Amino acid sequence: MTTEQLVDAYTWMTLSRVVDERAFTLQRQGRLGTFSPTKGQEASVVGSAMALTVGQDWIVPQYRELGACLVHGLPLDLWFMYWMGNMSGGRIPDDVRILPVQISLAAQLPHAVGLAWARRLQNLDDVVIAYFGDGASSEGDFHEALNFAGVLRVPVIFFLQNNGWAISTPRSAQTAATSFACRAQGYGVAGATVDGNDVVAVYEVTKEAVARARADEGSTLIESITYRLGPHNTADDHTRYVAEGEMETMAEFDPIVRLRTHLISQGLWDEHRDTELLAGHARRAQQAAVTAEARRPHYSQVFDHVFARPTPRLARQAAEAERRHGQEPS
Amino acid sequence: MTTEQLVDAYTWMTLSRVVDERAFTLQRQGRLGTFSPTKGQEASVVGSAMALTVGQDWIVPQYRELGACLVHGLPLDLWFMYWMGNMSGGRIPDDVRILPVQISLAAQLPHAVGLAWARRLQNLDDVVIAYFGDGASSEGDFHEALNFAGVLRVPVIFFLQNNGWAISTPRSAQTAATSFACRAQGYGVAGATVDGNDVVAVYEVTKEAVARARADEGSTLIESITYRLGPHNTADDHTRYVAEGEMETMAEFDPIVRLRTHLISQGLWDEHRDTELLAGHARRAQQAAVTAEARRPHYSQVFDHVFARPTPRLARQAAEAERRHGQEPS
Amino acid sequence: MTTMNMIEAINLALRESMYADDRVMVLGEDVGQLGGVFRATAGLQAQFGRHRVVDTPLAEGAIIGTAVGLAAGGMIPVPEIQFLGFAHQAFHQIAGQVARFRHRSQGRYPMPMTIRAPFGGGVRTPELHSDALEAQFAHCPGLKVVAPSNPADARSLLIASIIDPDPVLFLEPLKGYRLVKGEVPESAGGDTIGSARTVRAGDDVTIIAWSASVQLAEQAAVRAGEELGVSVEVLDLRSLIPLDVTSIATAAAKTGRVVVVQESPVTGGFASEVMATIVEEAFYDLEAPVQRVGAPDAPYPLPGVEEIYLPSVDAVLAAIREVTSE
Amino acid sequence: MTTMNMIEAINLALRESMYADDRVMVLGEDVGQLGGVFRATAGLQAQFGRHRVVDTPLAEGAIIGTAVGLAAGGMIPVPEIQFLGFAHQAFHQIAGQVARFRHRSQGRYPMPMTIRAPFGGGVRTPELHSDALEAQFAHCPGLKVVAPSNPADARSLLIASIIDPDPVLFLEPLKGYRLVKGEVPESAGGDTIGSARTVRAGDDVTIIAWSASVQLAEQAAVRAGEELGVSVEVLDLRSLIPLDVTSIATAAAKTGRVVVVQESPVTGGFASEVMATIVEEAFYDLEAPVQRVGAPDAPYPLPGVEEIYLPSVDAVLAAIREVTSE
Ligand SMILES: Cc1ncc(C[n+]2csc(CCOP(=O)(O)OP(=O)(O)O)c2C)c(N)n1
Ligand SMILES: Cc1ncc(C[n+]2csc(CCOP(=O)(O)OP(=O)(O)O)c2C)c(N)n1
Ligand SMILES: [Mg+2]
Ligand SMILES: [Mg+2]
Repeated sequence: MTTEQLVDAYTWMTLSRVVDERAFTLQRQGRLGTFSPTKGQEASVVGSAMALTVGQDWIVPQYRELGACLVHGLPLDLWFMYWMGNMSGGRIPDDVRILPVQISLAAQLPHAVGLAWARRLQNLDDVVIAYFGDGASSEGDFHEALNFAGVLRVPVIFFLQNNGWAISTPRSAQTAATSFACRAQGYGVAGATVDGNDVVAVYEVTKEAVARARADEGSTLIESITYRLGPHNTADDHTRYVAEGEMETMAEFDPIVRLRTHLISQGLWDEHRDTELLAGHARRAQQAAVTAEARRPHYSQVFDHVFARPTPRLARQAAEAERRHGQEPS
Repeated sequence: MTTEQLVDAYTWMTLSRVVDERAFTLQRQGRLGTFSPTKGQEASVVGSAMALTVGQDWIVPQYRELGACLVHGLPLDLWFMYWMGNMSGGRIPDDVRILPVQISLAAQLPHAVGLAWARRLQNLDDVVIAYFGDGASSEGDFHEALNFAGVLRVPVIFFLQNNGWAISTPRSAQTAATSFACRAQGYGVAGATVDGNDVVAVYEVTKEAVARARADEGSTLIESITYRLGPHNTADDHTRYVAEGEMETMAEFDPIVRLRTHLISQGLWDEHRDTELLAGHARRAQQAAVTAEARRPHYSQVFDHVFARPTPRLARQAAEAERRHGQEPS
Repeated sequence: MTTMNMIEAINLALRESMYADDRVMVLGEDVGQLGGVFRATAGLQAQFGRHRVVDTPLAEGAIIGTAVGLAAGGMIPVPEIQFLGFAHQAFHQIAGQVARFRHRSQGRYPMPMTIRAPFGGGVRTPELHSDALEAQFAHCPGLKVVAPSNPADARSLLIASIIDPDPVLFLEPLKGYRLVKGEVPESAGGDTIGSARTVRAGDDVTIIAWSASVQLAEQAAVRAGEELGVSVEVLDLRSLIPLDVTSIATAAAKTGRVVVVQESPVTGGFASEVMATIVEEAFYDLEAPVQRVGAPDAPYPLPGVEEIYLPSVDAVLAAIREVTSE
Repeated sequence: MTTMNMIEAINLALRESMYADDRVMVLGEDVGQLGGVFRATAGLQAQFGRHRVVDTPLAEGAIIGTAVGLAAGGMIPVPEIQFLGFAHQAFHQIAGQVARFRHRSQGRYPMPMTIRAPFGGGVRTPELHSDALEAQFAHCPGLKVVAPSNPADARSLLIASIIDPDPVLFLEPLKGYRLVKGEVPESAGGDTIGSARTVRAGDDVTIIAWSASVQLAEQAAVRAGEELGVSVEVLDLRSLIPLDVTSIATAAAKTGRVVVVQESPVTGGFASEVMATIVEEAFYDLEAPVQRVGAPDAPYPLPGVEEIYLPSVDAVLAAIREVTSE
């Protein structure tokens, strides 16, 4: 990573963290729905996303990859809208190459394979990165997608964020395998393990996978070992299952602290710039949240885009809703 | 394997082959439904089943494991009844430890895990063997079952018969992995590969897996490399996709011929005994088929055992059927 | 009598069932140490141990698939699917295996199993957590589908489901988990699956509903009395399979004016089965077309518009008005 | 005009669609080299190449799941599920992903995709190959469900499904593959999804059916004329979603005596939706309770008793007798 990239990474990582915090507050105020913070996984998310070409390559998210989406151009207000429960937040701009947030664990993995396959069939050399967790890796979709990827030799990076937990289920109860990455050979794809809290390492390992993918050498399964520094989501109380002191111990490996320390030690960063950056982030997050909140969801979101043209019955149901709700202020 | 066991294996393998042939003929005469012969895989099926303790251990079949079921006590007439389309053929006797034929590929694998788990919870040391094919290994159920097996450390043998084909799909198009067995480590279970046409090798490798399972050392994935010596089933025309001459070449590795040659060379077998054995098999198969055919399916098979007691509506439907079909000769 | 909410009633029923029969075991995602994301299984692992309350890896297909094997091997599994939407990952095991194993084996392998899952909307969840999918499962022959609306029924029907020798999909209204409180008797009694119950008597209109829609029906009934002077009877189906055809026919015939309320999208929902049953069993008693209230034929949307999506008391009232208009 | 069977008509439609638009591609188990276990895709790989007609590994979830990605990436996939029963392995992808992607992305990612699958019984298959499961898929908002009964419709509706910008589950009657023959016009014309068709005019009774049950209805109609002197109209729905509510209402109102025939188990089948629609749209025109003919509430059995399980011409005739009895 270049010096500039390092600072960029720090910028995205801290923005992600600030947005997390803002969103958490909004959730507590009842202004935003249940959501899962990235906290602790910013190096893993941002470092990997930076290894792909923005505007050409594709991000296939699960739900905990805000930083990757930001790197690839997702407008922040859309992110807020989505988690505030406004369907228009799911409308990713045409020039942003991101698939929708995926709530169904691992269901996006075959999508990533199909997407990469489609682009290759059109003689395009786009690469696709798909994010998912240690928990999601136990789903059948993981297996089927990786096996298809191997056979089809498609340019997909399966980026497994092993953050130690699937809600309350520890990694040790998720599989008896010694690593997740070792599954790669069972599909004839490349495999790699990386310290997910080291943004440079994540970037480098992903970069290699991208190069292989772009060169038509197929897919890679990357296990990024990181840690979820907090509850699973805003509805979760992790003190019920995380051993006392564990979060505090793991907080010492906070990837943001680590990168900041590195930047400062290299003379690339200082307290003053940091304060300014964070203040800017706070303004940006605040601004995006306000913009998002101002765009009230319209009743027609229920009906629009179910089909290209509604079925006769759906059209009737929409007309009925229009009669009931069409006059409400939006 | 002892000398006696070798002859036993040969007996079961040839019985399986003779039943296949009889069933094929019956199918062509319209007296038996679509079924999948074991032909070519007899060593794999019989050798593995013989490594388990009859009456204590459990067989969890797919649909192509007649020999394993015979070894473990399935009455042959039930097998004929089942494939003749008589539901009573699915009623395995109480003292025979076999699960029903499974048409849904790989769906039986989590059943095997649950079954083994149940027995262990009851402090019983039964072992379970589950059969499936190279094609079935691509299903999500395979992955989920093996991962559960690793975590739960249950006594299951996952016996993958890699017979080169999933209907018309060759093994090479099924996965890019160099072996199926190598997937074992991705689940923290033991793995092994064996020449599936060598009955002794199959027996030995399975025996080891059984010993581990019995000793609470967990599951094993065995890849038995064999070959389907004929069409996928009675509805299939394999000449559409098998390269000319391939079946003929592979027939040279016919496990029955191989075992017979070995037995004869060891002075354990001769032409005369062989003729007698086969004639006995033919009589037995013929007898079982006749018995099976004589037991006409009763209309009530549609309704019985859907629930312990039928729902009111099902009872009404059954009464209606009784009115229409109750008088028909059965 | 104790007052409790749905979650407490379910927790109680699980505890009672596990205490009564040590073949009963609970398995699923986060059911053990955490006690379930809604705390339905709270305290069970501490009481019954790690062998009977098991945190599994994250795979719904295998949660149900291993439960099939557990049942075949002599246990009485009570798997939890964290949200009904994720039962789709196990649809092949539920429809193709759980529901058919007894029939396939002609009685050799019964499937005493109760699959618990919360479902339904109104609590601002992320996508795929709120759809009312009961109709998809009510058309899987061999499977029973139970859907209580209140704590007393949740407790007695869950116990009955676990005792039942056949597989039951036990649907718990997410919205009612904490919101719906009610009296629960000391003893669970011998409730039976397959019987509907009149939860409110009335003379002019019959509303038929199940699960969370029963509360909607009751609210509409009160308002119909106050605002329209219409006396409304409410029948709570409690179980979709077996369907209590007799009670439906009686309740429909009583007033001749019927409204069926479901939370799911209209087309192909279970209300259509109820209507078909009424046509078959009580056609000549009908005074007006049966009215159907449900969600539009769209996927459950994000929370911002869920109140527009969900059937409302107003919509039920409009149907009552309609069915009494002629 | 050429006479062909269903399989030939489907094969023709695939060929025409692939020829017309090179984004159209076929994928599935055994669809390439073998040309499908029923030969629906025979010759396509030879004509269009291995990139557009792809033999996949054996995993229905990934066949549909990759099709989602293919559609998002600019292709028009036509995945085949070898038998509809195995679409259960992909239920989470069909109901949760295919059907919802356009809505979820508010139009950014439409899902032009046609999932083909044979279904239904009567041809002595092994277990799980014959169940009529259409109702489970007809309750997945965002998904269209098309079910032709004859070669001409199979051809024109398959072309229309592939052109349609939304995902379609295209159901092919297994029994009709070779058995049902009919005239197929030179040009596919511009058929549209969502319109029913009167396949036989009549005055006394209306039968509503789809897919293989249409033949049953037609046979019963002939016999009703001959044996009962009853003139029977037959409406072929052709598509379940969108449902042609207008044609159903008109056809029901015309005679006031309606029989709905489905092959699937009665409870929760799609006939109940048709009946509910009739109650909503044509109640006052009904002269007698709508009759429903279907299979019992049991899993599809082994072939030995399938003729007892399947609805018969006799059963349809009995329903005609019943509906004309008052
Ligand atoms: C198919 C499916 N099953 C269950 C859930 C409920 N659920 C949401 S997040 C979660 C844990 C996911 O863990 P992991 O994959 O490790 O991702 P992480 O949350 O740690 O990032 C569960 C069980 C779901 N969303 N989808
Ligand atoms: C879930 C599922 N999908 C598809 C089928 C249809 N089918 C039956 S056998 C078969 C091939 C199976 O291949 P393999 O697992 O290698 O077993 P083999 O027949 O070679 O023994 C297919 C696709 C099925 N029975 N179940
Ligand atoms: Mg995790
Ligand atoms: Mg095979």
